[in-house]
Amino acid sequence: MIPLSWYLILSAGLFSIGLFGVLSRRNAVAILLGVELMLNAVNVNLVAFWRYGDLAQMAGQVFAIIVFAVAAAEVAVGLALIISVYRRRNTVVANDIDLMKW
Amino acid sequence: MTTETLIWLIPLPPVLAFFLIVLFTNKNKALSHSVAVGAALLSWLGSMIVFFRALGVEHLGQHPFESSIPWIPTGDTWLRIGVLIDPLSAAVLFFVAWTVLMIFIYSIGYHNYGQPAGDHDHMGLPPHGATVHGHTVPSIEPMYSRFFAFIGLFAFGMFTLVVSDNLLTLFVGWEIMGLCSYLLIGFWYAKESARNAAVKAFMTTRIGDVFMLLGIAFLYSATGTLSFREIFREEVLHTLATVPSGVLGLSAAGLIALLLFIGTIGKSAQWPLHVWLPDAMEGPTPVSAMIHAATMVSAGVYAVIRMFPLLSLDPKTMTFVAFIGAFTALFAATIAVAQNDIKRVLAYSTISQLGFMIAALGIGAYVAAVFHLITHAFFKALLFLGSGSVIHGMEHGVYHTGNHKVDPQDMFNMGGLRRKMPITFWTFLIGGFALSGFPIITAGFWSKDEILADAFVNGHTAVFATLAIAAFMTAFYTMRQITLTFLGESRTKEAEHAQETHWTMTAPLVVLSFFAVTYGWVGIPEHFPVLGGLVPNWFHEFVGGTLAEMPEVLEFSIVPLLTSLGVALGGLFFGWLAYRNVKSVADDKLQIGVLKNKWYFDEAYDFLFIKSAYWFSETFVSKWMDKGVIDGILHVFGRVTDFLGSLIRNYFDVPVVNRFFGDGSAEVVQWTGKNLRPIQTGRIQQYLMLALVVFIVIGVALYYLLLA
Amino acid sequence: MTAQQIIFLVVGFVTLGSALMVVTSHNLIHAALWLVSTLFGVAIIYTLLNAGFLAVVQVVVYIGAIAILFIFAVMLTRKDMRDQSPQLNKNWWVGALLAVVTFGGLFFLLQSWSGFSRTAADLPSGFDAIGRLGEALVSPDAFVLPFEVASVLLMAALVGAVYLAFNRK
Amino acid sequence: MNFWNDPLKVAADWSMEILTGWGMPEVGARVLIAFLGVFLLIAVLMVLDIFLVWIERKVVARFQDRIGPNRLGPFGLIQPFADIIKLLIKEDITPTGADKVVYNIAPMLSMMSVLILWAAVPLAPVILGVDLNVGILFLIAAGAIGTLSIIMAGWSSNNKFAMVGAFRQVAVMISFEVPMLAMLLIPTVLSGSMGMNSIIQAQYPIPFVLLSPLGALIFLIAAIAELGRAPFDLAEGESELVSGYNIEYSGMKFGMFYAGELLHAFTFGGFWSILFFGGYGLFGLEKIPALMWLNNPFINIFTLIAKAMIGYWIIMWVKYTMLRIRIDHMLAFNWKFLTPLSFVLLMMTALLNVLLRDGSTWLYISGMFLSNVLLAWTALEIARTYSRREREKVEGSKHSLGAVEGVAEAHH
Repeated sequence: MIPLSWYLILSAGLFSIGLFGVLSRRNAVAILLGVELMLNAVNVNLVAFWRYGDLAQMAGQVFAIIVFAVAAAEVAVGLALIISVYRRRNTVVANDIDLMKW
Repeated sequence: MTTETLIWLIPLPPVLAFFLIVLFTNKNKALSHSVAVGAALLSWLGSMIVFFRALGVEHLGQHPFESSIPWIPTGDTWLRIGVLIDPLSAAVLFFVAWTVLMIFIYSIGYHNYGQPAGDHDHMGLPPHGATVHGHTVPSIEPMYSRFFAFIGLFAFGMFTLVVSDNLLTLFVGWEIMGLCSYLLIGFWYAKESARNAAVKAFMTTRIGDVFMLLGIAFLYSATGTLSFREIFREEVLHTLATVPSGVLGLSAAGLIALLLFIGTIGKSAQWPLHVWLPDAMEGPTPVSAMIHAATMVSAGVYAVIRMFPLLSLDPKTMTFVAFIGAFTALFAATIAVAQNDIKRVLAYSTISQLGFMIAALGIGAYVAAVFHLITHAFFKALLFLGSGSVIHGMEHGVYHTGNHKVDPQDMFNMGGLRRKMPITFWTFLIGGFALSGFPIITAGFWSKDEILADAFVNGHTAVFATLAIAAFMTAFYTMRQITLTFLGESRTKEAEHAQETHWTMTAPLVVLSFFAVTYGWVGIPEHFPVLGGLVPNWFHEFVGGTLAEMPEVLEFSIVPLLTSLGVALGGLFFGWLAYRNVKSVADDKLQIGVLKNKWYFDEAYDFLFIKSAYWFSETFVSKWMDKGVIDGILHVFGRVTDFLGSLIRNYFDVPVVNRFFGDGSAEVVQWTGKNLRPIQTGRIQQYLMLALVVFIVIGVALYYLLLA
Repeated sequence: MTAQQIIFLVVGFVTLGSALMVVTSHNLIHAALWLVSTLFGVAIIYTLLNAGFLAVVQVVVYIGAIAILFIFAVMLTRKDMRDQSPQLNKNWWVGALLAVVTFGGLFFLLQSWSGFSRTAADLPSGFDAIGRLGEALVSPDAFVLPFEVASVLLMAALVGAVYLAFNRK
Repeated sequence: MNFWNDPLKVAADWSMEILTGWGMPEVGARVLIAFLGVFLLIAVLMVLDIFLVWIERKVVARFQDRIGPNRLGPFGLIQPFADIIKLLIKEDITPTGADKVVYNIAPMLSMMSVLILWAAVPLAPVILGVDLNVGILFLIAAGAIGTLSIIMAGWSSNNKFAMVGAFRQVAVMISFEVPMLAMLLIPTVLSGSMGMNSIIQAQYPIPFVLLSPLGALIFLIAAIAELGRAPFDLAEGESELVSGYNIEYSGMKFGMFYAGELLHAFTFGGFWSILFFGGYGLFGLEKIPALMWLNNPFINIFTLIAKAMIGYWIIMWVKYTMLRIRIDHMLAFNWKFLTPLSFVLLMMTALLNVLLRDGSTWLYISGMFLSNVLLAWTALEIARTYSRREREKVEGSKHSLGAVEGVAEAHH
């Protein structure tokens, strides 16, 4: 049998890699890719805790499904924003989109 | 499909029809009325299936069809809503389904379906007729679809009320009907009188509804449930009957029943809240009127009948109910005698007949009240639809002569219509005789006789006498109406050119007149001479089974029988005698001011409540209280605060707050801001990094502070 | 080492490797395709966790919709795709450091938890995870409200995305 | 338990015995046998695929009043083998500037997305790869991989036509996935399960096509769109795009796309029969005591293949009869007509199913059937009114059909 720790470490790794992507990529689309990785890491955790906890309690799977919905919504709106920004400012580099600075 | 599922589905088609018509089909008149009538037909079908399945169940009262679902979570319990079909609601469902279906069909003809659009018709006004090849013909109602949507919603309210198993959904249905009543009375909203009548009906019934809501709230706090079956359990009733309420020396049961009964007073237009019903005749003539006769006002009575086990616990409340009912029966009958508008007579007659039912409940005659409720619904629906048909026929005459000054609703403009409108005449006659209690053959006789017999045998002599007089007057004004409308010679040219109406209007009349006659035969008392026992008294057995203890079968007594025979036949005879030769209003000896003006109740309410409220708000509240006392106090406050304000300003605000805190802190903030500014780069990733660093630092710090 | 463990290790390394490629690869289309690979790995992890339904939904939603959407978005913002400038920003080492610290922190916290290396109980025979999931999603004493809220969220996202990306001429 | 009743298990047991007899560990033997099974299935499918090429060419020829391949072998049966040899010996070109890895993976993924479907197809009650309890979603998931392969092929070819073709195809596939998913839920609602086998079992004795004819129709339309066949073949649109996303592929890589498409069409025919026509069942015939011998796996397989062939034939029939639709029309057709209709149908089916299921069978069947017909009629009526208004807006009300007819009548 696989101990819970394997899943948790996998998920932590996936989360950290996603975090690195979010913090370090220049392209806004790539930042969203990183966010997807982080969301997936969370989902792995949720499902693993469902499997290794009380099986009758479906909260883990239910929340994984809700994370799916949130991810889909986030990607749709996020990419729409990026495309909208690209149309106006002709760039998708996150650091160039800095109208909100001092 | 199980019966329980079917019961849930009964109210649905009309409300679906409402949304369908409002959202989609309102442009298409034929589709709209098809949807509405189809929905009514579905509900009717469901109701009939449920009714006949209910007939097949032994001891339905003990084992009714019921089903409920949790609706609103209230902490750790659920407020449940559900449906219940016991003998009472089955019987009521039967007549509601029939009358509703008939109204729907009738409305097609009444709103001139198939006629051209009017020349000058506007939304919010009755149709004025269209010119076709130089003739004026009736024109189709401009808001045809909207009407069907409204009565669809109305039917939903009524069905919901009937099938619900608890006071909450009953109240929901009740209020939906209140809303629809408002919408339908004010259907021709461009007429000021219709607007006023709508507001009046809404406000008046609202008074009753507030009390009813109080009653429901009290009941819920006392028992923790609103379901009928749970409230009517032995121990709950016992507790309610013994706990004093602290008001007027009533028990809790008495007070609750009284509050609920006040709701009924409003809904069923009992004295003193009866004023709205006659004005409600402003709605589209027969249909809205019919709604206010056969279904909605019956709902008020139905609610009291439902709560009868609770009501009967406190004798004081019972006396009050009996008094209100009997008084209303007589009082409204006296007004009806002097009315000239064909619909107003029926409106007051409705109030009076509802008084009969209420009085019957007040003396404990449960079965008699239900019986009269149902027979009355049938024949009053018939009468109202008949009067609508008469008016429609008269309007035809008006279009023919072109004299629009003639009021097609005034009975003194009619006369001799029996030859012009034979179907309407015969059905109206049947309805009128049923209302008067014409012996043996009509349904009205059996139900009214049962109330009178109950009152007499159980020793409620005062109620008996009052109701007998009222019954006499009922027969009298009914015959007066029939004589003035149908018999004799035509008094105007318009009446001469009246025409029989379309089959969609007459067919419902025929169906309803069938029930107006035969429904009485299912409730013939067992001890009635000759006829008793020929047909088993099915109604008593069936409806009586609703109560925990079957009501006793009445001993036969000759006095009430003779009385009801006498008052019915006598009233009819005198009505015919007095009016057979009346040519105009001037010949009518009963045009007494006090009756004509409805005992000046509208004026009295106007003076008592509306005028006095105006006076109170203008003179007392506005002039004295507002301008004098409150403004005076405020002025003093103003002066004092003004003085204090300048004191504080000069010696505290300017030196301390402004100079030191204000300017000083602004400088500090400005300095900080200037130095912190470079952090705000506008780059989201740097913010994220910063946030993460802070988060990690705080996390580590907390970990070591709290755990280590 | 059981077969399951072998599968897990293979899939886990592939998943993490693909994830690394997602955040480092220079060509964004490749990054998106590596994301597909990662997501597929996660789907297999779900199957290992006896959550077959989630695995299939993962493939349908993530690969069938989200990944395709990413590829579309990359192509629609093509100018930067051809861009030969570096794909990581100047502070990438801070990001890397923070990621490593986060991983270390998570690992440190988790290994001090008592249930860290617990093993799973066997699934009871006839255990209907999908049926239970469906009931949990729509029954009023479970998660019907979050479920409805999620549907409202999706609706709002749909409207918002259309509004934002709509090309007003 | 003999070979005729459960061939898969007997064969597996037999090979297990042999392999363990050779001294192989049990786990290893199991894995090997599983691989052998998969290999066998794929081999059978590929042979079938070769014959599909022949069938397709023959049928299209008949539709176009030709004879079709007729030189090689009887009825030209050898022709597809010749085609394959030709494809194999052609030069394998990779265009300049193409992304090599992605370019080479795409055709494999395309083929895989079809083959993987057969893992969940029950050929007979006992002959199936795996009885997934999410079988229906699996269908959509495999479709997602197909979408991916197309966009990979289009992008990696470094060719504008390929790119545009891929964009079109993906737009179509993603859009039509929505009504297709809704229609997949109808058998789920009716049978109460997402597993293929239980859906087939639930169709005894009433195949779901009787309960939801409109659902079957919409599924077929969505399936054709997923396949990208006429009238939804605007992705390959020869006149403007030459061949679509696979334009740069040659040799066996093109062959894989081509074979994948044919097999995909056949597979959808199979799914259509499984979801709406009772799969390997014979409409209740096999439950008659005298005909119990029909409950044989081989007859089941034959039944399923025959039904799938009929579905495939209908898809071909549509392909060679209909005209190509413009992309905006097609997307509008999906989002403004098919998707709302399929949602309404799904809700209606669920509601009526609950209401009527417990009543008499005849009422159930006729109620479901008539409600479907009614809904279809209403939807078509609404679409007709709407499109007439659109047309009048474009052409001006003078040139509307009614006016022309009026003129014609006046002339009479």
